[in-house]
Amino acid sequence: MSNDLLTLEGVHTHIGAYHILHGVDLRVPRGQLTMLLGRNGAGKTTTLRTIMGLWKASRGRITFAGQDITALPTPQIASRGVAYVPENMGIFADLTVRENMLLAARAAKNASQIDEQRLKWIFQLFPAVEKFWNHPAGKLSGGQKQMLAVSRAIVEPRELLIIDEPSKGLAPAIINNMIDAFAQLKASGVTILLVEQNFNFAKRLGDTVAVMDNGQVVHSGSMKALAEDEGLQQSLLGLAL
Amino acid sequence: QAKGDIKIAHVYSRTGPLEAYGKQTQTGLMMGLEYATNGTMAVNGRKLVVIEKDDQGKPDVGKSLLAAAYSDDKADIAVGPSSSGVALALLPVAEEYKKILLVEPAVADSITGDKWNKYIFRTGRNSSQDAISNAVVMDKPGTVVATLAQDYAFGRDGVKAFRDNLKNAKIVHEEYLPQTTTDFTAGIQRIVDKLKDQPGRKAIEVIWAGGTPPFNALAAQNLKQRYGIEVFTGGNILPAMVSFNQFPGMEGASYYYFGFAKNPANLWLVTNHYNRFKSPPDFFTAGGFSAAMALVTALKKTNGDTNTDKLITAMEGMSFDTPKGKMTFRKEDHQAMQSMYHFRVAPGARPGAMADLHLVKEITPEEMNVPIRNKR
Amino acid sequence: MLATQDLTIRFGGHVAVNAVTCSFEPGTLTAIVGPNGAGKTTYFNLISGQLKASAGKVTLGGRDLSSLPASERTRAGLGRAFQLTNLFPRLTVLENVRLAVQAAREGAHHRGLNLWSVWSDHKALLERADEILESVALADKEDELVANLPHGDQRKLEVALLMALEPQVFMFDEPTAGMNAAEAPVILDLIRRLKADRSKTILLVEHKMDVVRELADRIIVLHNGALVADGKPAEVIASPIVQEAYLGVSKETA
Amino acid sequence: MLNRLISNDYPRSRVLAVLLVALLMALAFSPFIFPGVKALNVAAKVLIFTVLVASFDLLLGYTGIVSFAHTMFFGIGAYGVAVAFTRLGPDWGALLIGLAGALALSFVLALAIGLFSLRVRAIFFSMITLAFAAAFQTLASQLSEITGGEDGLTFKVPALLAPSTSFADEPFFGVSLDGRLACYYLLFVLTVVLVLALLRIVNSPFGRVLQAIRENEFRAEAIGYRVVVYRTASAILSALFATVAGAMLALWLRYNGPDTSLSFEIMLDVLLIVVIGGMGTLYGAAIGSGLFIVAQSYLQELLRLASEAASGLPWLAALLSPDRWLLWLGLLFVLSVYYFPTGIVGKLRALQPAARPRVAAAKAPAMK
Amino acid sequence: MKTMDFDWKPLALVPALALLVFPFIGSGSTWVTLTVAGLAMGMIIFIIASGLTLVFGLMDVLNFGHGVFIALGAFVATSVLGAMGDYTGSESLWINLLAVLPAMVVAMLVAAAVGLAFERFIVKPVYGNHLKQILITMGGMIIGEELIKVIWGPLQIPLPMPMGLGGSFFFGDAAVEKYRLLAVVVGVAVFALLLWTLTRTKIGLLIRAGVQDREMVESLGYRIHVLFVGVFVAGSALAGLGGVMWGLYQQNVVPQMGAQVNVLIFIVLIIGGLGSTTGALIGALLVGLMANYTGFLVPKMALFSNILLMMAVLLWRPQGVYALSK
Ligand SMILES: Nc1ncnc2c1ncn2[C@@H]1O[C@H](COP(=O)(O)OP(=O)(O)OP(=O)(O)O)[C@@H](O)[C@H]1O
Ligand SMILES: Nc1ncnc2c1ncn2[C@@H]1O[C@H](COP(=O)(O)OP(=O)(O)OP(=O)(O)O)[C@@H](O)[C@H]1O
Ligand SMILES: [Mg+2]
Ligand SMILES: [Mg+2]
Repeated sequence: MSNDLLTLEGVHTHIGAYHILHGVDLRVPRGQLTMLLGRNGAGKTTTLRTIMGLWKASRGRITFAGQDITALPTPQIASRGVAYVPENMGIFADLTVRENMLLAARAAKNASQIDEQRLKWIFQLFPAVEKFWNHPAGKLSGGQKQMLAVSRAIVEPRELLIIDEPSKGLAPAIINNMIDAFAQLKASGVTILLVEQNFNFAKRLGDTVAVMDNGQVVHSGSMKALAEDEGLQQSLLGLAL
Repeated sequence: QAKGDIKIAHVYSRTGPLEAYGKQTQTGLMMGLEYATNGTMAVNGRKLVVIEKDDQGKPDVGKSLLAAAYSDDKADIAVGPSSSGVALALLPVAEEYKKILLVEPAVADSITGDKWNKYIFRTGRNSSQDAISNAVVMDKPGTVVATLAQDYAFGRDGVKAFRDNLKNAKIVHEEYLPQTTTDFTAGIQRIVDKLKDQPGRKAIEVIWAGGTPPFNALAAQNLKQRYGIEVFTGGNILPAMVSFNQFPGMEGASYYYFGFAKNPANLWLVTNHYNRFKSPPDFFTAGGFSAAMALVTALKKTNGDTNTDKLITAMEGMSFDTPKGKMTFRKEDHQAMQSMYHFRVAPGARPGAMADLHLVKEITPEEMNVPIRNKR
Repeated sequence: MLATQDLTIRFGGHVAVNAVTCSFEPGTLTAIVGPNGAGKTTYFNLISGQLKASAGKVTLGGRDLSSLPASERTRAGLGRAFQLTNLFPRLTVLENVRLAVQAAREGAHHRGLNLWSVWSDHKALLERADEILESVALADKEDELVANLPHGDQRKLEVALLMALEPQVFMFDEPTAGMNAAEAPVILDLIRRLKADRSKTILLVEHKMDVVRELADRIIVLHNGALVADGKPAEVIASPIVQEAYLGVSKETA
Repeated sequence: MLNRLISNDYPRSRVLAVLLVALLMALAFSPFIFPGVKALNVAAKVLIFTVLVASFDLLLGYTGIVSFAHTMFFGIGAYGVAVAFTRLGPDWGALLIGLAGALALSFVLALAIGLFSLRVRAIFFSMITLAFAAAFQTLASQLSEITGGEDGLTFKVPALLAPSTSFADEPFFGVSLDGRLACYYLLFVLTVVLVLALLRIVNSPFGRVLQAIRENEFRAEAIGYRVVVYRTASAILSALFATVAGAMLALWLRYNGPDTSLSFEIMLDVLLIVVIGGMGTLYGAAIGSGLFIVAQSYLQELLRLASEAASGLPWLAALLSPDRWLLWLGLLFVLSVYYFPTGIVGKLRALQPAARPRVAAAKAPAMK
Repeated sequence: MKTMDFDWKPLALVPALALLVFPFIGSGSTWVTLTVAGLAMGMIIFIIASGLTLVFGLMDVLNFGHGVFIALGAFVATSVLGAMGDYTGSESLWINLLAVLPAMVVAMLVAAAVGLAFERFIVKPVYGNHLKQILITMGGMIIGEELIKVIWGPLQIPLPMPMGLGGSFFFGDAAVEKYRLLAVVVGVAVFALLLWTLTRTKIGLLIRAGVQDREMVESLGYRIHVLFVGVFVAGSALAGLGGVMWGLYQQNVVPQMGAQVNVLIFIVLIIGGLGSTTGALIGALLVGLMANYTGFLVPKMALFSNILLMMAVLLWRPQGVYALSK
């Protein structure tokens, strides 16, 4: 078995009449944090949604842990240990923060069954989640919603975390917390795939990097190499940085 | 000029809320034509062709269908419709095209009353006939009556005609409930509060058509045992009379019940209906049958001529046989004078079974003073 | 001059904006910073009329706007771009902007109350809308339905709508969130140009400190709904409250 | 010229343009092409429904308000004329008074509805209008003194429009020139004028704001449009047009009753036509009405043939029985929502490769 | 970490209304008769509305076809009870119930099965779009009603009440129909079951979440569609049960009966507020009481009592008595 937890080979995606992804090749190595960069409209979000099965690949192959998941329905993909934070955060506005968390904790029947250790850890990273525990999530501020969205993804252990722009709208202090959180998660063996616009953020966290443009991956390699190679940064500048 | 087919347009509710009524009329009409022509379906060598038109219970639809029937289909004469509302809209159309409309079974008084024109005949009974016969049934001195009726023209007219024809009994309360009432608790309570302390014989007259009739609710109240209050009502179609069986001994007056009349036409109708449909003929089957017999009788009189004026002359004052015995089109308003039946629910009636009515007495036309309400 | 006086709103027991008194001069760009949930967006909502204040006043050039609905405040000169994208999804990009231009400008179209002319006859509106789309680099997408735009372009359009309103006061709520480093400069340039105009009042909520440092003439800090600091960028950023509660230099955050 | 007449709102599909012209021609010459009372009735109903559906589309398709009380205004128009003719006799003054009274009543009610629609959630609002429409219908049948109750009102119209009036002794191309024909052409002219007026309204700056409100009410308010004003204005306009359609109905039928103009079935028909035709496109109202009314009028005949053909299979024959025509209408309902989410007009436009000439066409001169 | 305090005010409306009208009615026995009958009627209404509370309240699907399931249940009951004449004809209440129970079960099963098809072919493509829901479920309603006519005929069919269930209990001058007491028992059972499922399990939460963002719920790993189908089927089954109760109460059934109760049910749901079972119960009880009181005091207004009640409630709480935050 290869070292890649998730691979995409020549994935094409159509949305209605539009052809959005034109053969995406992507490898997400196990236990590492992979950054997906690219300018607005490059197709990052579309790639993530295709992985999750929210949009169906019209061609190509997606594997997770060695198994083909291209045609699986979304719930089954998620059940295999994938957590997803969508670009719009996907908060259930009518439910309270507690109820949002409870739904994410699939094993728990009620709030008291959510793993206490983990909850404490989350509260410490994102204090707002604790503070507004019994409030309707729709009333949270933009950044608070973002925190809740990430909290939901990590309330239970998952093998792969897929997150679309987690840092958007967050105060610097919270971004620091988030970086800590991802580092801790990574240390515990979780694989992470992040879309990120904030290059500073990306630089501090990423192990590998892929840059997209026009529905294709145009560069992939190690973050370290990219961070050190000013020339490469320059050539990809318009696309990602 | 006795040649070609005689076209009869039947405008009725093949669909819509009165679908059930309409279909009975159609069955009766066809069987009536068959009986009256001895199975030949022709008069004087001219074939009788029935063109069916579905008014869906909508006056506007009926109106345009009747116009189309007279004009596009060249119908010589029309029969129908099922609902009074449609009938009222059809009346001017008959006048416009100068063709006869034989109304059956719509009951509103005004059809042969102030909305009447000379092209209109009616074999069906009118509200007055209903009300008068019901009044005859319960009109005893010392009786106090409360009426329970639907709150719309049919109900109010019915109560009015009923009231006008009571000579001895006294109405102490009129309860009108919305047509769509399903919960009668409040209405019955109001009636009971009015009646229970009255002296003498106490009665509720129910005038109700379609929808959910109040009989079950009345029965559940045990009014007879508790307060000595009796319930009276007019007849109805068989399925609707199932609930009558909860009142063994209840009396009323009905337009038709298959077991009542003993004449050749009814005998033929009941036998053949049983044979063909495994069920007895109902209210509107008899109506349709009567209309057919009226038509054929008139056509025979004109020797198959469908000229409207000749037909009118032939039909005014004309008597004809029906499953309800002899009927006569009154010259003044073209309303068919006919018998009604005073019935009693069989004492041993079983709830849930088909209505079991006994004939108390045939009320002949002579016993009913049906007012003439039209202006000629 | 835009001013708020003791502006307060409570949600149940929670005081989201707490007696904020502050005024904003034309020609200055004021950055509003503070932790998530500090009340920045709510403060904007109170100014632009999306929320009704529990107490306090909003005035523009001395005129009290407190009792006006949002639409009237917009007409009075308060323009607002939203933090979470909020557009007309099934209309085209051009139509989105044109509608905003139409709302803002006087003319034969009577700000949309004209029932008896054809919209496309009002050419000036279309021209203006085109200009604005050029300025945010969206001109090539003007016939796209907004729903089909990628997130970043929707953010740009959000700003374009604000430009179209030609207000006195510009309120930007994290205009570059979710926009990449190559695209954000378009928006930042726009803001710079507005600033250069010197007659406009600009309020900017932004978490990216480099942007704030570069653009702001003044920074105010909200914390738990209260105004806790106000001053020159360098001073404010150096203040302990910002260092701790906001930048997270020490791990204590609220 | 044509450009101004249709307010620069082209069909944007060649097939659609052909269909529209064909429909217009068919309606203009209907009495001569399709002789007979029934055909003329169908054509008149198409005209009336075109106005009614178009007025509803202003509310639903352009403003995004789902109201089930639209037939209420239709009924008010019909009753206004019916009551006036019944009380005041068959002259033109009565028509004017009836129509004016009806418009006034509609105005007040629509104003109330428009204001109310802002207070409650949209979905609540539509359910409430449903209850209201039902109550109004009940009320109409209760007030039998005025409305004739369940039985409705049958009345005479001014001599010029009455069927008994004849303008020429000889038929013209096989059609007798009588008041009925005059009435038909009155309806025809009215329909053309009203539809063009509506077309102008939806393509005006005002109409565009309505679309913005439909898309995002909150943002429309935020860029400076008083949503209350626009919504209420739209509700009122749509109600007034529906009232006129109702008056047209009464004039044509010379009858009105609660089921004729107020029944929920009419509301259903209107909804279905809007969907079949294509929401938010007035052309859809015309095409949809044409298709639907004709289908509805001849469906029973068609089914009779089908059911006779299927008489070998009793269960199929039962399903195909003409009495069950509503079953097939219902199926049509479901299938059209399924397969024509954008209606006929939307489908036709999607077929045309040049998808967005509206903006391009409008903009081209502006660019110079 | 506590749930919010329970809001007692709406609950108090019911006794408040009953006490308020007492002086106007005067006679104690009349008041008792009207009140008890009204409450029991409310329970019947609750049963027929409960299925829609589920479907509309949780899934936000405005199912105009709900009435068809009510009619279907009632028609199935005519067939089942018709075949069990020996049981319904018996004077013993217990033997009667032996007939009514299978009728209920069969009606629920049939309605559930049809509900499954309805969900698959009619509702599934239009989740989240109210307008299309309204249109398509209306189409479904027309089809359903016509199919009932094809199967059972267009006529009114009697559905006689089993012997033992007819009649009333008398308390002095006050009369309470026996059948209404049965309705109360069934209604309370339905209410308890619903309340338990929705508050003690995650199902309610999941469905509410699924309505707001279906994709997100799927991304969390839940097969939301299965759940939606389940709820819809349960709602249909409850409608079927309601149909049996309603049909037995009227003692006759017509294919149009579903359409006839639709508006009533909507009013109950609006009064109750979206998604609240308790709200629906209160709405139903208020409607039941109000109908009887106005029917007695001002019969002319009886037709409009529901609408007036609804307006009054909406003026007090525009989202219904128990609105979820929205
Ligand atoms: N529903 C849709 N219908 C049609 N086109 C769409 C749709 N959603 C996205 N697109 C198009 O797909 C392309 C890729 O969009 P995507 O959202 O994946 O970009 P992205 O890389 O995530 O951008 P951003 O950084 O702005 O979020 C864009 O050109 C966009 O216009
Ligand atoms: N409608 C509301 N009901 C209840 N609480 C609210 C409401 N709106 C905002 N809040 C609360 O008020 C506080 C301030 O929110 P606001 O959106 O103003 O924060 P913000 O400073 O803009 O944060 P961010 O940087 O995350 O966007 C938050 O704690 C939020 O939960
Ligand atoms: Mg994206
Ligand atoms: Mg904010």
